[in-house]
Amino acid sequence: MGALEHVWGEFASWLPHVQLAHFLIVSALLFAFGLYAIITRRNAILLLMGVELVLNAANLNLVAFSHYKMLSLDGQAAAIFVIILAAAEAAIALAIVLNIFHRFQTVNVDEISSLKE
Amino acid sequence: MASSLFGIGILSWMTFLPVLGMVVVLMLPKGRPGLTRWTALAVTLVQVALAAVLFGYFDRSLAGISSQGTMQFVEKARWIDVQGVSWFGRVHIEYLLGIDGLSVVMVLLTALISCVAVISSWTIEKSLKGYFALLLLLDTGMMGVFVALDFFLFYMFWEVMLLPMYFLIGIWGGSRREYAAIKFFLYTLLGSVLMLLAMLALYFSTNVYIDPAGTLYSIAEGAKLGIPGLEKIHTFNLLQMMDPGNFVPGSLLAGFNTFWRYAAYVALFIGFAIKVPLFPFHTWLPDAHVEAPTPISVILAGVLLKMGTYGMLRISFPIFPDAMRHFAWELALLGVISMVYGALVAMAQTDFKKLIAYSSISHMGIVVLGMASMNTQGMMGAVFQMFNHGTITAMLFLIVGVLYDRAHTRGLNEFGGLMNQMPRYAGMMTVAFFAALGLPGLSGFVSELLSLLGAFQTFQTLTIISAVTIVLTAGYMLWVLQRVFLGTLPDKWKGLTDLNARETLMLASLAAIVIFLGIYPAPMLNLMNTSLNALSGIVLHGGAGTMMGMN
Amino acid sequence: MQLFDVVFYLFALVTIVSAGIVVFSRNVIYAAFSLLFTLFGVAALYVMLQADFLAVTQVLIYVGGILVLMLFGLMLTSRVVSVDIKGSSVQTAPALILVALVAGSLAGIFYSTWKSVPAASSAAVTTTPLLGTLLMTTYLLPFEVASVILLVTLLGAAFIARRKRKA
Amino acid sequence: MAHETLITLSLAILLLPLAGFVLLIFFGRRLPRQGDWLGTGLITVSFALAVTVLVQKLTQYHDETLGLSFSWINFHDVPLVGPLKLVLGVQVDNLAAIMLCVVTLVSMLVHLFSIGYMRGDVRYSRYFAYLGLFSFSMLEIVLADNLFLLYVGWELVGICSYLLIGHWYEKKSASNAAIKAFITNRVGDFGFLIGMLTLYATFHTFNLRELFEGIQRLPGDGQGWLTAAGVLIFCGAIGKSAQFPLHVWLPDAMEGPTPVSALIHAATMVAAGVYLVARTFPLMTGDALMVIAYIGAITAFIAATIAIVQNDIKKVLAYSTISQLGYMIMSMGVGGYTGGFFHLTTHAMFKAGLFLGSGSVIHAMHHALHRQNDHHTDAQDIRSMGGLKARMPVTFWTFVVFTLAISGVPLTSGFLSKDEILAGTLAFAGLTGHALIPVIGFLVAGLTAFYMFRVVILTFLGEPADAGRMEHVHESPAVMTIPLVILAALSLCFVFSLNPVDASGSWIARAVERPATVVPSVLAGPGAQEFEEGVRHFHWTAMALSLTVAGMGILAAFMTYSWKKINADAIEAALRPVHTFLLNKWYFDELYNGVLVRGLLGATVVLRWFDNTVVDGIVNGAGLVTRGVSFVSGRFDHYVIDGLVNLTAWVSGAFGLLFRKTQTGRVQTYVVLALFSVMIFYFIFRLG
Repeated sequence: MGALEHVWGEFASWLPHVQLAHFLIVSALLFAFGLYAIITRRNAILLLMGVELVLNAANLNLVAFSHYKMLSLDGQAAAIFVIILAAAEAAIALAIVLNIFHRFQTVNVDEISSLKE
Repeated sequence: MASSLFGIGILSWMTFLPVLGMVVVLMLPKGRPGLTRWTALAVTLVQVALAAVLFGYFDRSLAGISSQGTMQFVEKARWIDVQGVSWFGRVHIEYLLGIDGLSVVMVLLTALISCVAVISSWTIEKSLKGYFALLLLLDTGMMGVFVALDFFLFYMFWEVMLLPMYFLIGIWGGSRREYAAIKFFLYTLLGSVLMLLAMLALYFSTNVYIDPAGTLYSIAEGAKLGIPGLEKIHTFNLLQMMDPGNFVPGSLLAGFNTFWRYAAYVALFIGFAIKVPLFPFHTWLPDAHVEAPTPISVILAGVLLKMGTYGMLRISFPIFPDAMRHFAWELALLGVISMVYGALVAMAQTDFKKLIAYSSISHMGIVVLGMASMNTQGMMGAVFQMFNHGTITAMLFLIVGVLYDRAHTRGLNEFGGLMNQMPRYAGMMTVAFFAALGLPGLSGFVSELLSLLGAFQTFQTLTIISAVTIVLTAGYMLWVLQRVFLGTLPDKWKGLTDLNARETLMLASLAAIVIFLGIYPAPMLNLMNTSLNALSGIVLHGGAGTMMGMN
Repeated sequence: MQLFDVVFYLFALVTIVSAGIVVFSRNVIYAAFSLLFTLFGVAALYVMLQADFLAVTQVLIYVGGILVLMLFGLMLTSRVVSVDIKGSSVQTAPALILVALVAGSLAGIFYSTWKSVPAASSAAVTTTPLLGTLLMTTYLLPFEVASVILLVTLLGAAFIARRKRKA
Repeated sequence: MAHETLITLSLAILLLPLAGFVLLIFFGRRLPRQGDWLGTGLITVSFALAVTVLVQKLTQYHDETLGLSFSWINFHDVPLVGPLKLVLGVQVDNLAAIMLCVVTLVSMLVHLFSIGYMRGDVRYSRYFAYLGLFSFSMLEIVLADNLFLLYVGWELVGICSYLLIGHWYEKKSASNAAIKAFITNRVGDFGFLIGMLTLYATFHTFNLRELFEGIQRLPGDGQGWLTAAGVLIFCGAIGKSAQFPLHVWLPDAMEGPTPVSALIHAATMVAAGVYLVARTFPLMTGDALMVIAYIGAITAFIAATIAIVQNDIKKVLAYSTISQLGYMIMSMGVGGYTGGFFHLTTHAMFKAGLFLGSGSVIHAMHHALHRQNDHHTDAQDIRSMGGLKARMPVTFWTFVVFTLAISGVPLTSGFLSKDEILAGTLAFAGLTGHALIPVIGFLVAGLTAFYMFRVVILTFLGEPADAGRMEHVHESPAVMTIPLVILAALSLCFVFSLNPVDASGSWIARAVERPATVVPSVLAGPGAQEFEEGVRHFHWTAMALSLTVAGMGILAAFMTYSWKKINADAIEAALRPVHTFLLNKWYFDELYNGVLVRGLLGATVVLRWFDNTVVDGIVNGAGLVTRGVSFVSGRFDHYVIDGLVNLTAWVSGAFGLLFRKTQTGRVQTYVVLALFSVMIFYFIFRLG
């Protein structure tokens, strides 16, 4: 029982003092949600939102590391590039989705299978 | 003199400009063939202009060959530098470009022939963008081979040029294009593999010092200077490989006249000989030429074949002078066999293009014979012949292409009397043919004579045998002239038109060069003279012992 | 527990809850709007990490750009009157297990290492000029490449989305 | 006139025809009259300059050699040799000055004659352009002071000859003849080239003067290769001067226009061989000269015998040319340097005249046959002529003068030069004991007189072969007859020597003296001193003998063809095999065609087969072997390994059924699987 108490005590002292790990855990949760969206969503646009969540999670990591001196300002610079690429990716992906919609009258990814067999 | 634009030297510009051009070509809209052609032409024209600049600023008194100090327009950058790769140690590969009298001639030729090839590609219709993109990529590969001074870089460019060639023959070729393309590819690949082996053997057998700034010092220099922080590494630097002092004692290729040195030399030699092509490695050439579209034949004969002989002069000879001397007679023998054999087989051909292909083998034999002579006259003849063969054979293939475009056949026996039907064409063809058969006043004569002059001083019997080709060449060339141009015109060719302005332009510019260099070859010969004197000196004296009298 | 910590928990909550709505909501419109809150939440966390420039960028680009884009996409592709507006899900059960596993492992790793992390610099500095310098020096080439990519994307997106004329 | 002026003038002589060539080849068809005046005018200027140069040279610089040279290729500092250059240059000595005059003169007259002869030709301007190029090339040979330029000019005249023989290339025979001429010449050039290389390899120079100096410095013994070098260089002369065994091209070359035959294949180019021997005379060893003498003698004899039976007027002249060239070469060989060169000069005049005369006849015959609508009769066959004397007086009389000259009748130039040669052969025989050479010399002199008068009699005298045809035969226009008259005047002895029986005091004999040999004395032939004495000693003997044989030849010709005292047909029938043998030109063509050409073509076909089947076969075979191996291993696979494989397949099939469920084709499933794997790996490493 002592060991568990020790663990709990440590956790209790950790919880109110926000540090790097807090941010990281938030980002981990974001990442998990994003992943879930990617896996389960049938609608392509919702799927894309999942991707955005994953990217945000990564960004949050970068910035947090940057702030806590694990990474210099380079972390923020990298985050900027991620944002840029995310914007580019969103634009292209949505264009593709629109195009697909014109052709197949649907945006559900599992119905678009003309390449299959 | 260190001319550069945006911090990039002229050689890099010349080499990579076509890649830029390729990108532009790929981005052009599909429905605009004119734009694509003009873009490619503009790129090659800029290249020619840069080549002209090189020609103007090239210092004729610097030798180059084995000393980096006298290389010109040198560009150097750290390219790959990885610490502690397992087995390899520190891998340090330089991006090292530079030219001397040997390569400047080839650079000029490449720029010129690429430009001509683009002009002659005007009639290509099938997937134009892809074609020009590949053509430009090929141009980069060729140019890179001639300016690279690092073996790794050289090898990379060598391979870069292989792939576009495969597709250009395999997609835009004639009826048996796949067969020809694959044959070409496999043959060349075989050569590449041997070259790669030799390259690695050399890499592991040589050592140099490197300082923290990335400057290389030969072992002797490094020991003398005693700069702190020197590190001993292997190197791909060709110039360092030429210094016998850099070979690691006890390594595979150390020493002189050893079995492994001979083996490495022969491996390199086969790699290059396939490209030349020397008998008996020549059978890919006729097929490739017959199937390739005209501009590709022009490039193939005009530039690609020279890579083989260039490689020997640039790499094999200075690095293995001992092996070169040991095998000089055999080298000359292969050259002579190629000359005579090529001429004889050419005589029996009825396909116009195949005939020119075999004559090409014969003419490249002269280059090899001249090189094997080891003296300045022979080597100058050889290098000059490389240039002249480039221009003359380019003309010959253009001539075949022009005829094929109009008549859709290459059968020599189907023609006759075209002299009256196509006078301008006949005039160009006469110049090209007379140049090919070595008529004085045209450039081929000068280089052939110099080659024979040099070769005779070293191998008398072989040279006498080889001189038979001056009779044979005259025989088949004039026979072709007779079959195609003289006599009376068959009725089915009454509709053939004479050269148009574009065709006249490209043929006339080449003809002008052929005539000018025939009368006054000094501008070209002065470019290479100093370097070839140095090379001849290395070949004659390099390594243990000097040249024995040999006949 | 200081103000900083309180604020953090507030925004963390906003972020995570809204992200949950994005993921689990059956109505696509709800999902899109709650993504707005997630993004804002992340921006707020950026501010707390003294990444002011990034926070502004986040709002401008994600909220102002990407999200609007997505909304347009949704509007254009959903037949609002039909049931199709419900974003249905597949293989939810394995996904839940897996995602929980991933989240758990990650959180575990992060928590187990918290002691070895140095403290943050407390001095408030604006990072915008520093970042600008960095982008114009060290990251000049990626920066230029990024600009080219954006240009290409612009052209490419316009080209792809254009309605093809029947040949 | 200063040195420099003289050299400049010589260069002008050289370059003017080249300018003509360039202008005519590009603009010829656009010029008025297709530019014939341009070519003719330029060569006339050249001729005027050449006369000036000759006069200046002989009066002011009689014993000097003027030269000008420039560095063409600089090899700089060559390993093992040191600084090296390829220096080219021109030189004007008496030999060159005289040749300049001869070449430009004949060329000018031929230009003039061609204006009439070639009128209306399809490629009129092209023709004049080529004449210009030829003149340039020939003058280059004349002026060259080194073997390299000589070789260059050598090849260039070869190509001009090719172009001009093939002028009427629509005819298969013309283009064949052109190729034959060029290839045969190349065979000779092959030897020339090797000889040149041999000398260069030793002395690293092409300059003749430097070569001579180099040879002079050689030690006296062990220099046998010099003979080889000399004979190899002489090979060039064999080709170009149509000597045995490479004489076969010259008769065929008569396919070209007749003025061209006069210029190239009679007067100038074929004489280049003699000129080459003269230029390289000092380095010829005694043995080499012996070879030269015998080649010349054999050629002279063979050609003379063939000429007797030919019926084509140009063929007869062609063989007489070969025979006379053999004479000159023979003279050079025996040491009669002056005589050989003298004969070259005189022969150029009268042989050009003979050809132009025959051209005039052919022109007239063509015209007449055309009028008669007769397309079957050969305009060049002397049997279809006869009695032309009345219709073409100028042509006839000039032709007679030329014939007398070639036969060696007194008061003509030919008499002087021929006498010189024959005396030389006698002197040579006296010094060395080779009696065969003078015997052939005199025999050929008789034969020459015989066959030349046969031509004159059959062509101009007697009864016309067809009276109707005579109606249409007319004398040629003035532009064609004037050159004939000029050449006839130059064929008289007074041009060369005021003493009609002895040329030894003439200006040409003084100007052209035998140069001292440079080869080591053990290799040298008979000395110049003894030879001169021999010539003087045999002078009158030779004259008497040559007059006798020439007279006998002429007499025999008249007996046979004019007075019919001897029945030619009867002799022909009696000597049928000999006649056939001669008519077929000793079967040289058949021999070469059958053995060399056929053999070569056969070899090429065999090699093509070899290349396609063997060399390429090895490559394709390698591919085939690879495929074979894979086939065998395929069989092995099928029966042995397949058994195992089938088992495995069944097992994997079972698994496949299992795994198929995972292959949904939906990306999201794959993501799940990938993540799943990652997690598994994570835990493995975490716990491991």
